[in-house]
Amino acid sequence: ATEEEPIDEPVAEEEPVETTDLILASTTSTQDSGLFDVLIPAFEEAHPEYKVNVIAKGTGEALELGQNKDADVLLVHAKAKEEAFVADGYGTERRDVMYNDFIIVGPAADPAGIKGTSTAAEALARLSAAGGTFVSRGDESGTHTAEKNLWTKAAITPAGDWYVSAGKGMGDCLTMASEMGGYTLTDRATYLNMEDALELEIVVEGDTALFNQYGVIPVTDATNMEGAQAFAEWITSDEGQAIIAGYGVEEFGQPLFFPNAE
Amino acid sequence: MEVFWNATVEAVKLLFGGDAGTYEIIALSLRVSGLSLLLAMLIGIPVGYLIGSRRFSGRGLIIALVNTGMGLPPVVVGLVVYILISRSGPLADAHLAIFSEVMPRLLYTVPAMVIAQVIISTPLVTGVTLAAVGSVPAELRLQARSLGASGVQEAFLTLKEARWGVMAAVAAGFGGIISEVGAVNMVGGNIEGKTRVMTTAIQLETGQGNFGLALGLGIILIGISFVIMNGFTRAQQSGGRYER
Amino acid sequence: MEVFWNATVEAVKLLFGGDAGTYEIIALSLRVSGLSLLLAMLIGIPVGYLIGSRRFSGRGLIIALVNTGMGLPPVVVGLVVYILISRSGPLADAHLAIFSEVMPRLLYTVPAMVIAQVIISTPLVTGVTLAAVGSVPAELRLQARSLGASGVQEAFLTLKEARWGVMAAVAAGFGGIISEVGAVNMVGGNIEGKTRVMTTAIQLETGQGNFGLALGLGIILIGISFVIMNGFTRAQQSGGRYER
Amino acid sequence: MSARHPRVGGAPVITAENVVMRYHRRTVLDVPGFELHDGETHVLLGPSGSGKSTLLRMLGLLERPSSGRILLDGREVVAGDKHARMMMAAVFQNPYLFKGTVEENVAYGLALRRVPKDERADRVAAALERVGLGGTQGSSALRLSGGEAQRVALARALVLEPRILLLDEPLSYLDPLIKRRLVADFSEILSGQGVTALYVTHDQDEAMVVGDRVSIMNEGRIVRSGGVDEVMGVPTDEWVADFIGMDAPLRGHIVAAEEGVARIAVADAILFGCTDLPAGIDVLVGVRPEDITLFEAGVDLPPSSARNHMRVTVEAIEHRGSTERVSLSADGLRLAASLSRASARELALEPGVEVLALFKATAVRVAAAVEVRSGV
Amino acid sequence: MSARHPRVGGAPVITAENVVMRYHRRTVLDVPGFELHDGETHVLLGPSGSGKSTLLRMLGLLERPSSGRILLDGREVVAGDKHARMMMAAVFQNPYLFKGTVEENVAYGLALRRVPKDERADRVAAALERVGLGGTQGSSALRLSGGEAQRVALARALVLEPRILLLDEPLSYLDPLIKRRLVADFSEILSGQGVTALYVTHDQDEAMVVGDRVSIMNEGRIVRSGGVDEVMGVPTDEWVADFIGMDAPLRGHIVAAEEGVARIAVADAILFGCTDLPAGIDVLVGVRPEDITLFEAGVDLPPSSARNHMRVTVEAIEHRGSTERVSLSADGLRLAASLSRASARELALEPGVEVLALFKATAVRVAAAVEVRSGV
Ligand SMILES: Nc1ncnc2c1ncn2[C@@H]1O[C@H](COP(=O)(O)OP(=O)(O)OP(=O)(O)O)[C@@H](O)[C@H]1O
Ligand SMILES: Nc1ncnc2c1ncn2[C@@H]1O[C@H](COP(=O)(O)OP(=O)(O)OP(=O)(O)O)[C@@H](O)[C@H]1O
Ligand SMILES: [Mg+2]
Ligand SMILES: [Mg+2]
Repeated sequence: ATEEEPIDEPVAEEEPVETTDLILASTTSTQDSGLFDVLIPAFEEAHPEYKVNVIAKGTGEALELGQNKDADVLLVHAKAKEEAFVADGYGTERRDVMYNDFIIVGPAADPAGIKGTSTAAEALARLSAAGGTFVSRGDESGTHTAEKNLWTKAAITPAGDWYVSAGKGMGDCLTMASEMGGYTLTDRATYLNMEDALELEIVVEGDTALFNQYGVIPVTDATNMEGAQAFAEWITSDEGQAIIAGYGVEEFGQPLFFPNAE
Repeated sequence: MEVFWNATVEAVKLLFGGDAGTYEIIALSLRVSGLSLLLAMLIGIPVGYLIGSRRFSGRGLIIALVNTGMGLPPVVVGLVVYILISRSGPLADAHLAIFSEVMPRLLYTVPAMVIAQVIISTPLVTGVTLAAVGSVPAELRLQARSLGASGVQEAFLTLKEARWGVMAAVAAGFGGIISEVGAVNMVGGNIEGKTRVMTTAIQLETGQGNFGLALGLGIILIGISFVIMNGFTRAQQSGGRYER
Repeated sequence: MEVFWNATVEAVKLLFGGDAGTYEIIALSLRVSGLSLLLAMLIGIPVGYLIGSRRFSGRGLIIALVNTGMGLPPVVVGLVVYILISRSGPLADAHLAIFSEVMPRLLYTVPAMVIAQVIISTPLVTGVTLAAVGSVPAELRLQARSLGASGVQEAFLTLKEARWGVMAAVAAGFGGIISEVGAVNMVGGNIEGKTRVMTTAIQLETGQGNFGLALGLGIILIGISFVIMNGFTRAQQSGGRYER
Repeated sequence: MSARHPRVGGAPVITAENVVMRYHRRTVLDVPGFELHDGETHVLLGPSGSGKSTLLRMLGLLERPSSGRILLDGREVVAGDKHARMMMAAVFQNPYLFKGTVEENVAYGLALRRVPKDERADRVAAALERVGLGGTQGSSALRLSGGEAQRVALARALVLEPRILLLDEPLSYLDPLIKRRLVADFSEILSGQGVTALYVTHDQDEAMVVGDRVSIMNEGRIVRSGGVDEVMGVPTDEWVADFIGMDAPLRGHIVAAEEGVARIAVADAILFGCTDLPAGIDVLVGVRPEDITLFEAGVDLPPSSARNHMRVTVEAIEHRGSTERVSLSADGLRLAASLSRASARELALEPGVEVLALFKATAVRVAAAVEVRSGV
Repeated sequence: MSARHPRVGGAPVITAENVVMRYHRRTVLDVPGFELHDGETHVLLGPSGSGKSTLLRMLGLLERPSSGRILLDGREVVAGDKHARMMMAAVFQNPYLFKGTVEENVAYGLALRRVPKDERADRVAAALERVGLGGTQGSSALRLSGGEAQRVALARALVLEPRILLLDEPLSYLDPLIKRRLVADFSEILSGQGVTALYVTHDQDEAMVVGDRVSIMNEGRIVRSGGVDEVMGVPTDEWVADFIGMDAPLRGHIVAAEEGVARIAVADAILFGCTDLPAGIDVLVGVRPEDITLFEAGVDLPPSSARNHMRVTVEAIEHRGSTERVSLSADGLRLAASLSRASARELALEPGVEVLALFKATAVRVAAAVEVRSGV
């Protein structure tokens, strides 16, 4: 992910534009998906006065950084928390940016026999009944929140040896599930990005409950408020949305994110 | 500075709140790092003694290697161990052939964490021990031998003589692993109730933005380290009561 | 074992592929850890000398504290430094009042990483130095003084006499920070082209499942450590050519 | 006749006042007053553990006394005083050489004094030559023999040409050959260049060659102090007598005195002694064993200047290598004589045998009994 | 007369064969053959740096020679041999005490030998008492005075009651009082219990008291070896003579010999010497300085058993503390006499003065000139 980074410093030098730093706090999964590698250069081209610094953290930590005003703008996916963040006055506004979907992945042999189940909640119910290993993010991230909602829907309190609460990032959890011959809930982008290194297949997808909404929030009283505002506007603009829509088509044959800004 | 005060309160609450989960994590941390340290000492102290007390060609190179080992990035150690013991790794079949009954999988278990931590702490123990032993005059060993000491007895006396250095070696080895997160996270998996230790818990809470809780755990961890180190220092001192 | 072979190939490619990004990361790693080590030595060696050479009440406690400091979890150090220098932290206003022109923000900068790493490596340097100095006979200092040495000259001679131990101290200090990821990640932010160092890059690649690349970077990191340690050991040896 | 030039009485260079050293409540040194005079070589004698090295460290400002103070040229100084440090150099009992070459060791003090490199090398070479180690500059200091190491430590101090030299048994590891050369060399250095020296030794012959004044220590105290001949000639109590290898002091009374020679009544005998003390006072009298010559009892003594002769009985004989020590008694007084082995054999000495003892009046050291006290 | 019991000639306990030690190409030891016999005390004498300590380490199996081998009771052994280690104990020149108490130090070897705790404490107490440090068990070993430390090292070896004792200048830091006691003690221990000892010293008097046999080393080689009287009496070359404080050996020829007394022509003089050598052979002759008595030139000598008397001229006088060393020449031969200061003064000795020298035939040590060689 690092090597295709265009070197923009020398180019910027030719222009007499004074650049200011813009701190974008986002999540590891977004960074790991590779989206920023195309999105950020495009933004910086449109707004040469800003130099974006991406800080990839857990969702909770990213929000905490925002709250401490150590980030200018946030791009995260935990809608309820985001709304509370804005409601508490830490963010000026929240805008939907895009979504992607969650999928349940598991071993090809599908020992719990959940392949083809129509809803995710039902799949999890069956999985728990069959005692198949499930690796949970366990880190209060957007993905973890979504997973917990699914368990609630299935009316199950997951506990026991089969339920592995890992407390790690998405990539690590996928690796763990692959190693343990278990299942996990993942966002499609991360999965596609790591597919080659994993012995996992998609077993459940397409359920509307598996909807992963991303939002952008400029931080109140941020160091670089103009930049934050500009980024929020740009990413929800037609230009930004088009780049999101196009990302991944070339590499994976399908888009990884679906823009849905209003 | 309110944060720090809150974190201290948090630490006290965690420690005396009677939360079984917290105790479990603390206990596991101590068990993993303690066991690892023990193994690292069993390897590092004799090896450090040998390198420190002998003169041979290539010694400088070996010392450089040991010193390099002091700076093995835990993440890389974790990664290497992970690759070795992963399902598709080179050791998996061998492991299964022998241990499939007792432990069907080595990855994400306590033994795996211990293996990684031993790799991290052994060079630390070795490197500082060898420097300490190297500074003990050769006359001491000659004198011991002249009174009838065998090679092993000579080594014990030398290590006793160099005890402050050996203590620093053990402290460095312990410090290197009790605080380490990269390797235990990678090969342990930070599984709640199974392989979650204090450092991975701290990392987790930090990632969730629960800085107060993370800091509270950190204070507990450092506090425990201090209690151990303090006891350790006192033990050394009483042993060296008549020290100059 | 193919993985390791591939990783080695990866490492060679990275190192000789002429990728400016890789070089930048390597250079930054060395700059941050080198500068931190320098500062840690400037603090740790004199402090270690004083604690090691003097006898005073409370010395045991201070040694225990230093030894505890050898095991400060980098994440916690990162967290504490973050809290202190965060915009809503206690030092932010002071910093802005003085440095707003040169550096409007300390967080996510190289200086912040250096601060964190100095905190991590200073106890390591101090602890091993004090043990080394403590093992130098008091007669040496008496003899130096009797020939006209001042306190500082006496200290220099003592450190020269204890040079293997001091070298181990520096090696431990360097090892502790060149391999460390928790603190630089927390206060540096792992910003590409700005604060990304080798360890945070390795962590990033590992998280993305690019194990080969991560391992390649790890090999480079360890290789660089080795080159430095080797040069360092040789320098010590030539200084101690007449060593027993 | 000898290289010794008694030089006593310069101004005090180092003065110790009420210096006490306590280690863990045990008092190992308690010296109410001690003066090291300008230009003198002051020898410290005393049994092992009596506090000689401790006193030397105090006077050298290398250790702070538990109480009391040290004056240098009349001015109080504390350990670490730069001016004081630059004036002195010490050789410790157990020489501690620094890692590195012999040259680096010997040049250390010169480097501290910023002596230019060329001059340094020359002076180091000369100092090594002086101690019989010329050409060893490049050897490792940690790979020397015991005596070589001691000589390097000596060169390291001598090369500085300090005003004050503190020497703690500087020749203890050396064989007689080199020792003799160095002792001669010392007397020259110490007397020639106005150097003030404190010299700890357990070799009384060495003390008598290099020393101007002697202090004898025991259990942390100075029990006797004075000129070499006085201290080594008249022991003031049994302990000192035993320590310097004499019999207990004889107590006597001057019955007559003229022209510097006194008739002294000791027990039932009369001894002639050289002293300026007047008749009528009580005195202590001592005769060093090597000053007594023995003859066969029946022999006619050839004429000699020896004024004292008496019949004595051999009490005991002790073998001391090349010499024999003979304890004698006569008329209620006790003497000891030191003889060559040949003489002892010739005289067929054994306990109970009677012999003639002959010694000169100048060999009879006399001190007023009241004058005798401990310390300076 | 003395505590010395010459005991030479037991079976060899330690044998060195062609032992060579090289440090960085420099050969510091080269001993073709050396034997330490059962029950004897073998003294090593030699100037500083001559290889005494190195030889002691080799024989003690503490260091491996560059080449050559060491036999113990006729069997080749290497450094580290357990059986050998348990038989020996060593005191080094520079005693290295371990951190800890005096008791811990002295008990170390006993602990290694698994001596029960109670017995250990008793033996430690006795050993400390023996070296004059009774009751110091609890003191820190690193806080002792030089002489105290040396005595602890001595006790640490003596307490083991080993069959072989290796002593490297064990008394160099001690004052005459304690030294005298310990030397006497040594002769007792060494002669009494069948202990075999190698004893390095630079004190020739000490050597003559404790030693049965002596080897003199120079520049890594043994230049002279034999019984104490023989070696200390007849120097075989100028260097040895100088080293043991004698004048160069006299070369002579036995002109007549009967009943163990030989008339020896030396230069223009005739000396009487006790020897069993027959007439007609060339010999080396030596007279120890302390065996020569001087008289005023004009005096009538009283009758004595001394068979040799000759007029000699004083060449030089050297002050050596309590004694004076007088160089003499007569009839083309050179002698040295050691006198007490008193005698020297009585005789008004100064260069050029003529005196009578008297010495017995037994004081004239004789060795066949051909018999003289280096090594054993
Ligand atoms: N640092 C110390 N702590 C405790 N006791 C000490 C210390 N230094 C010296 N002593 C004690 O003080 C006494 C005097 O020691 P010092 O070294 O002055 O003796 P010394 O006269 O030089 O004897 P020696 O001739 O044996 O060297 C000794 O009994 C010694 O044990
Ligand atoms: N480890 C070593 N490396 C190099 N040279 C050495 C080493 N040990 C001893 N020597 C040299 O070997 C020679 C003999 O040393 P040794 O210690 O045997 O002398 P010694 O006869 O005991 O002298 P002293 O009476 O001064 O103790 C010395 O010149 C010394 O410098
Ligand atoms: Mg002393
Ligand atoms: Mg020696």
